[in-house]
Amino acid sequence: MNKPSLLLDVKDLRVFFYNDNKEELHAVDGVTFQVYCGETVALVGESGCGKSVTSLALLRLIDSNGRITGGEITFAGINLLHLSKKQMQGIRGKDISMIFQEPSTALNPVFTIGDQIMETIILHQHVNQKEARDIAEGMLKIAGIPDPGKRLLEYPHELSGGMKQRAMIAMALSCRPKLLIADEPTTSLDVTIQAQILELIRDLQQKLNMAVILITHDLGIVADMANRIIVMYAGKIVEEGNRQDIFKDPSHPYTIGLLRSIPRLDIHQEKLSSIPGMVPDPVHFPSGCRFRNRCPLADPLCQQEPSSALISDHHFVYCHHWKRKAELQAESFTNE
Amino acid sequence: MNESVLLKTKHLTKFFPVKTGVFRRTSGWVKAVDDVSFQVYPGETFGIVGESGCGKSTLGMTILRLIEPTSGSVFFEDRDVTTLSSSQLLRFRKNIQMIFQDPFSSLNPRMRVGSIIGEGMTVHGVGARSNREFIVRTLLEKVGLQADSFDRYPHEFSGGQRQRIGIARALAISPKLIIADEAVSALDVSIRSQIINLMADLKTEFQLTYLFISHDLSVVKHLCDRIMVMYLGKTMEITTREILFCRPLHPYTVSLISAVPVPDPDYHINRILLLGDVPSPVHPPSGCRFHTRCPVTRKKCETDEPLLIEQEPFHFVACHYPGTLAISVPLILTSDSTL
Amino acid sequence: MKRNRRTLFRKFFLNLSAFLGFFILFVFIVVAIFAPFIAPPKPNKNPYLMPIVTWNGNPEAPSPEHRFGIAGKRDIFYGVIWGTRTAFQVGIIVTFVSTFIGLVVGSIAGYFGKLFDEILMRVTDVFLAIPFLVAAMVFTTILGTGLDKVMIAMTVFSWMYPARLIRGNILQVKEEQYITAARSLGVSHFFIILRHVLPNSIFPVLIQASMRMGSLVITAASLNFLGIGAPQGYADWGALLNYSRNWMLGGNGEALKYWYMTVFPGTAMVLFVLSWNLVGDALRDFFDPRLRI
Amino acid sequence: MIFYIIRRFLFLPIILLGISLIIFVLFSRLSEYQRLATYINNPERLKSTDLDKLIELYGLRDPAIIQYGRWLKNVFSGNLGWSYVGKEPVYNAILRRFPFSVELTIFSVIPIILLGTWFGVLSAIHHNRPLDHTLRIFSVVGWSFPDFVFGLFILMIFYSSLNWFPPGNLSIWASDILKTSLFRSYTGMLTIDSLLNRRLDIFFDALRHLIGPVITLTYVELAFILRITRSSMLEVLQKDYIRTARAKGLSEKVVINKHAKRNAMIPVATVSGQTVLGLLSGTVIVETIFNRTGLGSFMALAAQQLDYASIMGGTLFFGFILIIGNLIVDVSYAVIDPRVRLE
Repeated sequence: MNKPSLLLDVKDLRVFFYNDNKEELHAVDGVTFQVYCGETVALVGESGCGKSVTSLALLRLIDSNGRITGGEITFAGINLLHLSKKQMQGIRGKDISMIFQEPSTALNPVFTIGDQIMETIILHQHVNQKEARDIAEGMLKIAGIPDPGKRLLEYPHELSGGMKQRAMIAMALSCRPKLLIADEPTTSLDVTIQAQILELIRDLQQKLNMAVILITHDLGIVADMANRIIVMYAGKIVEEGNRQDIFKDPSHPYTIGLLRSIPRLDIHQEKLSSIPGMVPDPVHFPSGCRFRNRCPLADPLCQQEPSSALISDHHFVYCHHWKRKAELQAESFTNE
Repeated sequence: MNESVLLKTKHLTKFFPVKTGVFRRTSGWVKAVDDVSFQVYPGETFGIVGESGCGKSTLGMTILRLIEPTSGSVFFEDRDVTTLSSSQLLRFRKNIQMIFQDPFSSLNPRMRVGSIIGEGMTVHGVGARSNREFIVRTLLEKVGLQADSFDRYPHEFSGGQRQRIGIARALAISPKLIIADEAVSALDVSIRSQIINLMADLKTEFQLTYLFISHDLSVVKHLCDRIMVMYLGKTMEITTREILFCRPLHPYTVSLISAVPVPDPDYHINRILLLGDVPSPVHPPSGCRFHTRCPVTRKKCETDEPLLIEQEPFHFVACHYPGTLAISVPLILTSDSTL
Repeated sequence: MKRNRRTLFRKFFLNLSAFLGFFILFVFIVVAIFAPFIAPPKPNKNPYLMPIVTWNGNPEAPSPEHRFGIAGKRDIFYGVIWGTRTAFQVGIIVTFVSTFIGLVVGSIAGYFGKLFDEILMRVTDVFLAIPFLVAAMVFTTILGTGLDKVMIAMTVFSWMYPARLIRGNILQVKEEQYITAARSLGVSHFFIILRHVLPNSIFPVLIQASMRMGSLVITAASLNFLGIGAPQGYADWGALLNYSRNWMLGGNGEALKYWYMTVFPGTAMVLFVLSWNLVGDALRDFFDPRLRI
Repeated sequence: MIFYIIRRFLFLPIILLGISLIIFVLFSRLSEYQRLATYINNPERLKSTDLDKLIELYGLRDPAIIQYGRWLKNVFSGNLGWSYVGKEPVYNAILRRFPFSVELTIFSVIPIILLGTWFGVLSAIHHNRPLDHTLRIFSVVGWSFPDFVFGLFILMIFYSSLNWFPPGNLSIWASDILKTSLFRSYTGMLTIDSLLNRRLDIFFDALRHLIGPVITLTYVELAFILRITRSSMLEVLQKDYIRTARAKGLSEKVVINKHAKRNAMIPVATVSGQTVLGLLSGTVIVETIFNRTGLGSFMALAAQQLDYASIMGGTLFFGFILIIGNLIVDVSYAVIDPRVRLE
């Protein structure tokens, strides 16, 4: 495999939110990663770990109560944080597209599917209504929607959940973006529909040669789809590596705990491991390693922030004690 | 199996009317649960699995008559639940309790945790009044919460902790059967395993029987002894866990198993992609309800409805051509493997 | 930094308007309680009837003796002070009774649904089909003059608003899983409504009640302003303003001479309604921050 | 949707019957002598000395249900009795005055909806910033103003001291022209009729007389629309599809004006409909203060003088208008929102 070119370079990204009590929430705190052309990178973590905020920050779509307070987002050589609003709008939907978790709320209920897809096409490709319609119809067909000409005239609520997500994908890909950000694209769908949608994303990724950032909490999907995996916990990256690294040689206690706590179809588990405690409240993240109050390996050293340790090529872990991972027996995680 | 039966449904059916037109006449029926019969034995965990809209939640509610069944009957310890008068029914509900999916909507936000858990005890007169607070505090500790949670409000707790409160509420009146409706679906991965383990522990401690309703095959496989697969209000397959995951006979079960993502990059199963969407339960397909999406459908499936037949011991399948479709990787169920 | 200032500003504003509302309300309560001391009535007379202080039909400008002036032979100051009591009486009684009726009707319709709902909602539709002011006007003319008649008329035609609101809220709350949980515990309908449904659906009704308080007082005053409600000379802001109406139609600065006839009772009226609206807003912010209207 | 509309139409007679029943029950509290006026269309006959005979004739002592039926028949044939206040049959009096109220409503509803939605959107976009707070104060104060208090202030300032907007419908010279045969009445609304008669001077005079009441109604009623727009807009701006629209690269202007506004206006549309209906009936006070002819001031006058026939007829008419209006609002709601359209 010759080295693919760098598409997206995120350096030390920080996004802070402010709640009603004026407290600072460090939702994303110093996140660094790269995405290369054509690959699929998965951002994995539990709710509140900052994965969705990271993805919205890439498009500078953070809500008004939050702000990108630091870092660089370099996309195809341009620092997105330095662009004007107008230039940024030119990138959104054209070079970087996004699909969301809940297709029924992500589509505007009062406009037809056709209106919504054509809007993007007219905006970015400067074509007339008629041409846009043809492109939109073609995209729906590519997205596997039967009878696309008719569907263009329908409203979102007339489609099933799976069809809506296909329409979302058609809309996102209508300008052939270089990067697709898929934020929990199948979480609200049934497992058989999920399989269809994942297959579609994989298929289109190859056809269009685009990179995909897949945001999900489902490690099963990750094992199936991702080339590279970034595990996040409480606003920080805890481990990053290739698919095989993460699943066959997980090194951060959190990754290990997470993998052991999933009920699995393919093997027999007498009892699941489970990580004790709960995800910390973003206002009161622990200092130093944020996992330390749930970690069986934690000791006073963990009050200092861990730096990244390189395990092998492309496999990083942010943990002081990753070399002691063998001590993590199944029992260490089940002190209920 | 000539054990005693704890819960039995016979031809249980629930149709919801679809009202249209000027006079809101009933023009059709949502066939949510259509002629479902199964038995639950004491001490087992019986799983009901299926995709959204298959009627599994309706089924759970119908058993407690939270939704009145259209026809059919439910027997609990040989007593027909469907014939109980409304006052008898209130007393009967002490036997069966539910754990709900949404930890946020299942607890009354304006009641303290103590009264949420104690309410059932008051209603059914369980324990002496003076003793109830002590029982509730003990229960709180049993489900892994601090006893001082007693005086706090639900919003002070996280999703996982709320689910523990919901479990304590169900246990407070010592039911014989617990219906868990998607009880762990809304939780994060690391919290989910905590609750799964808790439910397993409590089962042993209180000698419970579970009816576990879920869309998640992995969880069902982990927790359940016997499993029923539903599709569009109908039973497709009922059997023990070992048989279901090693030798599923219904094409729907096979497709479902093959679609589950497994967190192992080296796991390769022949993924069977079902085409299209689940049809509307108002106009379910004729014949076998699965025939419109079935990869091995034949002529007969379009017209004749297959009956639920015991194909081999303890293995009931509703399919004209059972076993035509098989999974390529028999799933390991016995030996413990390490990660 | 800028953001912090903005949240601070918002908090301050919210608190300020809430404070203002409660403060004005408090002043009115004090005035109502101490009315006999602030504006002593003539002994052995109904204190709610403004005593006649002059035989001259023309209005008189404020003077040390009659601080707010004289309208319709009556002391405006006395009317404004005792009018506070009238306003509270009308507002509180009508709001309380109509909210109670609305709660009962709305709860039954919302919780039991089906035929109950259909019939009760059609009945509310019928009552809603006559404009509130017109209905109150008609009813009062038929019942005859008197503040009690005004209150009965307004109650009969205003219970539908809380009924509709509580019904809608109950329909929403009914979908919550804790209701199903209570049912599965074997809790009876009565206790489910009392312990689970009402506590979770009643706050918007209370907020609405505080806002309705203002508009009910306006309606009662409107009737008195039109000369339909309370008897001649009753201490009421609307009745006081009624005296000023004809004088206001004089052009060429004529009306401006009689500003005190409008300004004093008018301001009392506006401040009273404003305080209830601000209190309602504050309650809404406090109990249901999602509904920050 | 067609079923929905038909269904609504089927409820119409039931509700109308309900209203008539309420009114009938209310009025049955009056004595036979007082009720007589609601049956008789001819003032001469009421002067007759032998009223008992008339009461006998109209069966006012019959069982209530028979009376109700007879009265309904009367109502349907357009016989609502004789109006003292109007000195003509109630039916004619209402029809002649209604256009004035409609005119005032039309002229008020335009600024109410335009300003209300504009301020509401502004307020939502500037959520919790000074402009938002200013508009909120502005609206809550307006909301707290009884219309008769604000109307009196307007009269005091703009008529009495500035003499810009006089009360009444028209100046004397203009109403004199109206009485001549040169001026033809088409709609009963002065502004429209004057334009149709090509009398711009009368048009502007009518307009001048409208401004006072319009300002009053606008300020007092504006707050409601403003609040609904603001909250609806704030809610919509939180929606996922707004994020989708931004993620497409649409400019903020398009996101707000196309994607957000269209959705936010759905509840506003219903409320606007209700505001129009509320105005139609709420003209009672404003017309009285500004000395205007119209259905509202007619009702007020009738109530003051205990003209029962006029009150009864007016109430029935208002009820009828309100029901038809609500029906139109509900149907248009279905047209605006595609989710309702395909039930």
